[in-house]
Amino acid sequence: MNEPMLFLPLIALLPLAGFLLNGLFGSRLPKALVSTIALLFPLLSFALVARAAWMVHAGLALPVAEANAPTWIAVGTFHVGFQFVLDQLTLVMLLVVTGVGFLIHLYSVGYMEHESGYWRFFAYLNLFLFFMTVLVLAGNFLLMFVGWEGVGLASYLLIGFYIDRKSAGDAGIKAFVTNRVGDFGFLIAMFLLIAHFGTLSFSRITAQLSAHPTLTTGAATLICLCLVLGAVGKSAQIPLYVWLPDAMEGPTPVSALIHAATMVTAGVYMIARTHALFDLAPAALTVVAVIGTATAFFAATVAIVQTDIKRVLAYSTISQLGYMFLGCGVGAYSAAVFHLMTHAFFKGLLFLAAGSVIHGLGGEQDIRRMGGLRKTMPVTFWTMTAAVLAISGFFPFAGFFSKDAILAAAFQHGSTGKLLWMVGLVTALMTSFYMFRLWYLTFLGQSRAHSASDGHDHEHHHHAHESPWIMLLPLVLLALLSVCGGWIGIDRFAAFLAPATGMASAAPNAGHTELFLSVLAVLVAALGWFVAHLFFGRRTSAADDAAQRLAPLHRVLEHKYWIDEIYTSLIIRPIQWFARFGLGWLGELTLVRGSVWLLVGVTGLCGELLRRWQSGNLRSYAAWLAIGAAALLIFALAGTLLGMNSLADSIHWAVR
Amino acid sequence: MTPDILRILPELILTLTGVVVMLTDATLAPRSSRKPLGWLAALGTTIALCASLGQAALPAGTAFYATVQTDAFSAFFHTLICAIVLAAILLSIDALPQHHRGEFFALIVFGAVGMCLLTSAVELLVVFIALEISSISTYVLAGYRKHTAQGPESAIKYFLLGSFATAFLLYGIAMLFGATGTTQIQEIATLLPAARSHTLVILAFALMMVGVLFKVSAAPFHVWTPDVYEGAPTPVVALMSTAPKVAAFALLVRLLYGAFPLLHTLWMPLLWAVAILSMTVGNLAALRQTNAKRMLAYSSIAHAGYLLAALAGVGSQPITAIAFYTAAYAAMNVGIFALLSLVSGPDEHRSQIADYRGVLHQSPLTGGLMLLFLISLIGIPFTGGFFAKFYSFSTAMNGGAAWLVLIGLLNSGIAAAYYLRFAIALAQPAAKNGHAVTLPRWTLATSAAVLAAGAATLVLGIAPGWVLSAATAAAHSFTVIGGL
Amino acid sequence: MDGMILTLILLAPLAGMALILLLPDRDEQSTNLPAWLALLTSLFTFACTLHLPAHFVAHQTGFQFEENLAWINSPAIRYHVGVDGLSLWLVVLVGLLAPVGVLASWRAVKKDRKLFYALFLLQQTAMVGVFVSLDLMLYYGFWELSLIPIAVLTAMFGRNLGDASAAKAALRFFLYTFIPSAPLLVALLWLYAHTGSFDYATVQAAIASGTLPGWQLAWVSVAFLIAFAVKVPVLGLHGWLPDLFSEAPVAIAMIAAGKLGLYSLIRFHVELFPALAHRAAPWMIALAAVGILYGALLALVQKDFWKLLAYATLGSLSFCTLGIYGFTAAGMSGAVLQTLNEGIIGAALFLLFGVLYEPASASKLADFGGLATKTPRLATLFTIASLALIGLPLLNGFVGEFLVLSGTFTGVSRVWATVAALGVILSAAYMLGAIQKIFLATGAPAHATGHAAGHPSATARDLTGSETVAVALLALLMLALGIQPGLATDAIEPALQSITQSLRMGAQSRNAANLSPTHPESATVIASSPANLKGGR
Amino acid sequence: MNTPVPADWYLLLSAALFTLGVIGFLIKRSLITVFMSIELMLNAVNLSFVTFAHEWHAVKGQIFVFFVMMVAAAEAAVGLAIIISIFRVRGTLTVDQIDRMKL
Repeated sequence: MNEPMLFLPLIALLPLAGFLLNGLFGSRLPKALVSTIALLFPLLSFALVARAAWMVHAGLALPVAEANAPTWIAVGTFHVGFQFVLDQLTLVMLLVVTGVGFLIHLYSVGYMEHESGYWRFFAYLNLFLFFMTVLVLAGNFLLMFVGWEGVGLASYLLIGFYIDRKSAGDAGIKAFVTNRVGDFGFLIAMFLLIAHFGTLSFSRITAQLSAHPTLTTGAATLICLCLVLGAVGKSAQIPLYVWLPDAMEGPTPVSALIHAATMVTAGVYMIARTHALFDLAPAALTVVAVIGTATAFFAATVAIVQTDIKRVLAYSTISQLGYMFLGCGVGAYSAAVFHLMTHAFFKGLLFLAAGSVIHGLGGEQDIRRMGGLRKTMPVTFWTMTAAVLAISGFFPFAGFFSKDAILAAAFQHGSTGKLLWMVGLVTALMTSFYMFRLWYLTFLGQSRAHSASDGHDHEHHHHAHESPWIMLLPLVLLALLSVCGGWIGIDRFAAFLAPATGMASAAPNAGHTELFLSVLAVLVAALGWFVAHLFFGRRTSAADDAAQRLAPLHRVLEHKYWIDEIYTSLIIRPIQWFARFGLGWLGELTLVRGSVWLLVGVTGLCGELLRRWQSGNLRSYAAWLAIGAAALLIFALAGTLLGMNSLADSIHWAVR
Repeated sequence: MTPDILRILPELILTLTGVVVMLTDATLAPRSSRKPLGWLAALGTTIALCASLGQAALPAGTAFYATVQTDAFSAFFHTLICAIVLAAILLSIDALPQHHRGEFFALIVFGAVGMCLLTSAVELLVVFIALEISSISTYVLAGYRKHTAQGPESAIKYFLLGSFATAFLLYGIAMLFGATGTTQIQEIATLLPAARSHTLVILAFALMMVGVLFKVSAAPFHVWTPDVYEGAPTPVVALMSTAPKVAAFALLVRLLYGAFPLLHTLWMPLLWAVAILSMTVGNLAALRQTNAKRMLAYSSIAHAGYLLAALAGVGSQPITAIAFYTAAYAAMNVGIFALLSLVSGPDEHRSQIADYRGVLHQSPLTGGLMLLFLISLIGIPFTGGFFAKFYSFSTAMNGGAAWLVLIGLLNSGIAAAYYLRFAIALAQPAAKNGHAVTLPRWTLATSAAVLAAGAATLVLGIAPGWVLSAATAAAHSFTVIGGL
Repeated sequence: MDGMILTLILLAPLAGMALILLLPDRDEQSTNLPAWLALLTSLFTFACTLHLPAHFVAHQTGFQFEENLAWINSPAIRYHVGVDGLSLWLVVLVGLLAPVGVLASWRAVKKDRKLFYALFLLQQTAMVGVFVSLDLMLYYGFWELSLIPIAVLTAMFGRNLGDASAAKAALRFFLYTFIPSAPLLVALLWLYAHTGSFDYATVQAAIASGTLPGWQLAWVSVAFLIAFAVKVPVLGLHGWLPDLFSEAPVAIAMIAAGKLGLYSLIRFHVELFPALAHRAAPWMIALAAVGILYGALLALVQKDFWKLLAYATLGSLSFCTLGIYGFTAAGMSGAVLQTLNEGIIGAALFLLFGVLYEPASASKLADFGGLATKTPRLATLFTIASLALIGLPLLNGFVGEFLVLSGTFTGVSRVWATVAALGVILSAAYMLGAIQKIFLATGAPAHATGHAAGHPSATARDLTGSETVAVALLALLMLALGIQPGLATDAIEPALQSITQSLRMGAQSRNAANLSPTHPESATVIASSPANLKGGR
Repeated sequence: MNTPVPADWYLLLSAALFTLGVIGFLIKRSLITVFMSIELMLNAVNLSFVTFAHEWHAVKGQIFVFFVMMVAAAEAAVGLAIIISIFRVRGTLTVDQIDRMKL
């Protein structure tokens, strides 16, 4: 592994430098300088990644590990260092992270133009990029955990960016704590790994596994399940997805970068990275697949009825992540990573476009009060159309290739695979339906801005305007990527990733089944579009009366299955109650304080008694004196009086 | 051979001072202040102090037909008692109201004579006389605040109970004389095995113990202490709680190790029981006390218990422990009572602990020193109190009395509660409704006494080597007894 | 110079104390002379303590910078001081916290400054004394001495003196620690009676030789354990912690918990009675693991920030106890590191919230809100310190917790390690909750607009220059220890080598008593190097 | 000539007197009577001293008696002075009323 000057640590440290510069001096620098710093360092980092990609293309052997990594923790026999490793998987992730990351930085310069705390936003964004690159480049679990929790911190800071809004703060805490539940699983997995392998470095673990696999499947399943808990926490799958919809409180570029393109995919990346372990635990893989499919289906149903443009996209992200988990679950890691890449493109684009719409409408996020923006915001409209087509899985667009690869892999994965494929297909239908619903309501039809349904007047309703070019350029670039991102094709992509994600995922056999599946997928997408057109295309109130007919179902979906309320009442309230009364009253007041109070009380009581003994009356004193003297005499003469004359003998004995 | 007169030089000087003070009192105008008399008494005591220090150089020996014996033991206690008396005199020069008569100082000096004699007497007759001299003078001193209700009451209680206990002691001496035919301590020790009847000897011992334990204010005989300390004027209490107790302990050691070494197996369990009783009663009763002087009275009972616990040791270690403990105890008590009298002023209007709130804020020096003495009473390291308690309990532990040590130390743990409540009261800011605390100015005499006591407490805690070697020498003056 | 350095560190604060007491009583308001003198003394002492790591020879077992002078001869008490890997960084920590404490109370203490700073410096000497003394009696002396300044300062300069709750808190603190120290003294005397000396090495050898009577030795070790467990505090004996944290002056509460107790547990319980420490280990581990959850849960529901910090400290100190009684190399080094971390983080949080508390002496979380804009520097540093407390990677809290948990998981018992790991989730919840309530919007309109006059967040002020520098330095230290824990663990680990080694034989016996319910063979994995695990690689 | 009374009888008499003195001290209400019972106890001791002196043919016992009497006299003087000061302040001599200092 010669070190051809890839400057791996620099890729991570550049955004950190950006964070430090903006963080420490940002408030005093002019806005222009702040944005140049914020853009320059990610660009340099992206350049380094591009250069590495070019060198790999020119035949550099991967994986490349840094030679003498500085040690981090070295206690007893346990040793872990700041070890950066670059292999195919990392390269792909880096390209996505730094590429899409830079575009979103560019976009937010325009979007955040007139927000207060401008420098703080960009400092946090750079910090996020630093932690994400560390997560992806990490050569051992502990360093990955640094990135893992780091991105959690960055997302907490960015979600809670609007410090004057309480809901933003609560959403930030909710995100961080739910992530922490996932991290708990990750920690336990790391301890199990130390217990079994004595080390946390990926290369040495895979080496030990290949040399002589002493790991029993039971132990492997336990490790993998803990890892899955971590992944579920970070990638917002059931049951730990609740924080993602609330994370929309943060500015839209944040949602685009963190809650669509990069951070939430960390879970998928981690499963792909540790595929060697997962291959030993088929049970864990099926769990991943089932969770993925269930989340995809569940999130899609909720997305159908959402009215806030960003919440629709949030549930759609959860659903797409479900697809990626399905991909990993059926062993098609490269398909999952492929979908991860394409999803980063079109979901990032969707969020940025939504941002541009919100920016244009002066902060309006409710799609029921939008409409008719096709003519006023043409570039946003066309780029968003590309993204909608991509996510629904229409033929030439990126979504088709990656989603189809996953569904195909699921199809060939035995009987359970077929069931998962079926659910996946239905979810694809729902995906295209809610995406086109969004598409129609936002861009087509008349502008419903002034006929606000709930009557509160829109005092400064100004004419919707197109966003500045700095916001549109990233949109166009991402649109291009969404269109031609998939043309690489799953076969070439899987071949490229093979050394990193293992050869287990046999390339889907060509031939008529695969063709049939892809055609079916496109048909399903078209069906979704058609139904959406029926409901929202024309001006009829078809959508509203459908809602009345299925009122109960509509209410359930509208309230997101009351999951949040259930969690609060089942988990949060009991913990607080137990803490306040169980520990507060029982533990503190009775046990800890009570025991001491009892002790003090008893001694105090004796004190009181003895105090009373002092009656002040002379004759009682004399009586006590006499009694004392009598006691003394009896005590001294005990020997002789009772005939034992032990004491008398003692005198003789002493003399002799 | 050194002339006998040198053996009782300190007592002579003190008596002379007393007489001179009485005479000059007569010459002074009735209305003039008696302060010069105080300085005169202080001068006399200092000379006596130097004399007793000089006595240490004398070779050990008896005088006046073997009634008085001066050895390292008696020299140690002579110096200690003279120091205490000196401090008490210095205290009372400014503390007592102006119109008091001159004989206050004379009484103190005569009491000192009795106490010094008690430590060097080896003839039971002389013991009885010395005991009576010191007791009678302290009876009168206890009742010195005649015009208040408590003064005479404390005097009468002290007088009646004191003489009651002394009667027991006397009866014991009579019985001992009956059993052995002699009242000389060394002779008793030799004649004891051939005593006429053993029950008579044991009876005599028990009766004498009653008298001595009363003087030491050990448990079953402690009931007089709180009332007497509360009633007596604070400088007198500073004297009364230390000097007679020190002398009584010296007498106890003389009796136990001089006269009754053979009864060791008899008095060991007896003193264990009394020690545990006094510690527990002293500490528990003090927990709920609100009156400062009563609380310190109970604390002195507890300290008597700690002292008796040292007797559980083997060989001559207990005597060293007791000697050192009495020195440290005296320094602490004189110090704390001195400051109490300074802060509460001549008419002693502040008796409750709560009245002392905010002293540390008003004048950090007074508060700081009171804190030091309280900490020493608690037994915090680097103070005299700790090392005394440590030394006494380590002697007991070497004697194998682990249980006694455990009970003792737990007791001192409980004791920390009421001492600390007093210390924290000092540290708290003055109560809003409380009247502004006006502290009297520090006069030369009181500051000399208090600073001396404070220095002694610190030195005994940090560098106890010098005093410890004196105490060990005192212990060796008792011939190694019966192969113990 | 090496021979005298420890005595210099001990005497410097005393000299400072004496100087301060001799200062004339000029009016307090003009120049804060006592504070300046205290700052100078503490900085000088800190510089001296820095001399130690500079000249410390790593990987050399036994004590360095030793001084052994006769002090009292009849009971053989000697002035015997020395430092090894374990106590080295703790002394430096005390040296560091002194100037921070002085800064923290610069504005808080307005009258009787002389007495405050004098007693504060006395406390420094006592704490350094505890860490360096190798003669049991000298150790006991400093141990007791360290109680007085805390009690008196809490009573005199406590926060709400009006209703005398400060006095009650001081009394409770003192008695909680003093009464168990009575059996400790009995144990010391018993040891002296049976071994004839108070010297640490001789007593240790005597105990190891097994000549002392068994069941009495067991009682002696229990007495040692309880006296130190109260000082940590371990769950159940922590009655004094919440009161002291909400009553004591900031500078005192900062140093009161944790360090002394934990160091004594390692040095005077685990190292002195290895076999008996083993018998007590299961109970201590259980108490520690439950303590972590207990502290975290209670911190979740506290309305007063000081009480929240108290229970949070109880939680993080239970981590240290868990590490100590795991007897694994990683666990114990993690525990000592966590002690240092808790000291640094605790000092930062106390100083920061002290600044908020001082103007209107209000500590209820509901009183504050929306301070991020009013006090930006304080908000950022408070967030950094809180993140370190909840164990964010790259900050020192994480390394300590990770080592303790991994040591416990692989070497002791997986069940307790998992229970302890749950604490990590709750710690995030309550710390971020606190930040939210204090610094971010609380939704109530009163806060959002102007703050009502006299309202605590109205009178809040941002950090002064010196305070910012102090806490920034602490933050840098957190980062440095987070990235390079080797700075501390390189010295700590060899010192613990002797314990983990000697206890390994204990470990065998413990395995026979199958202390760790699952995978006994994995217990030795961490200990044996991975190389032999794989055989021919 | 009748034989001399055996020594033990004197000792029994002195013990009886002593116990009477103690009981007197406990029961009597008036200060003066209490004080007298103390004197009685001292004289009981004198009697036993004289008996033992006769038995041991040692004049020391008798000298002891003189000293005891001298001390008793001194005590009497001081005791009465204190009793008078109590009477002047409190106006009563009954023991039970002199309990201003309690608890």
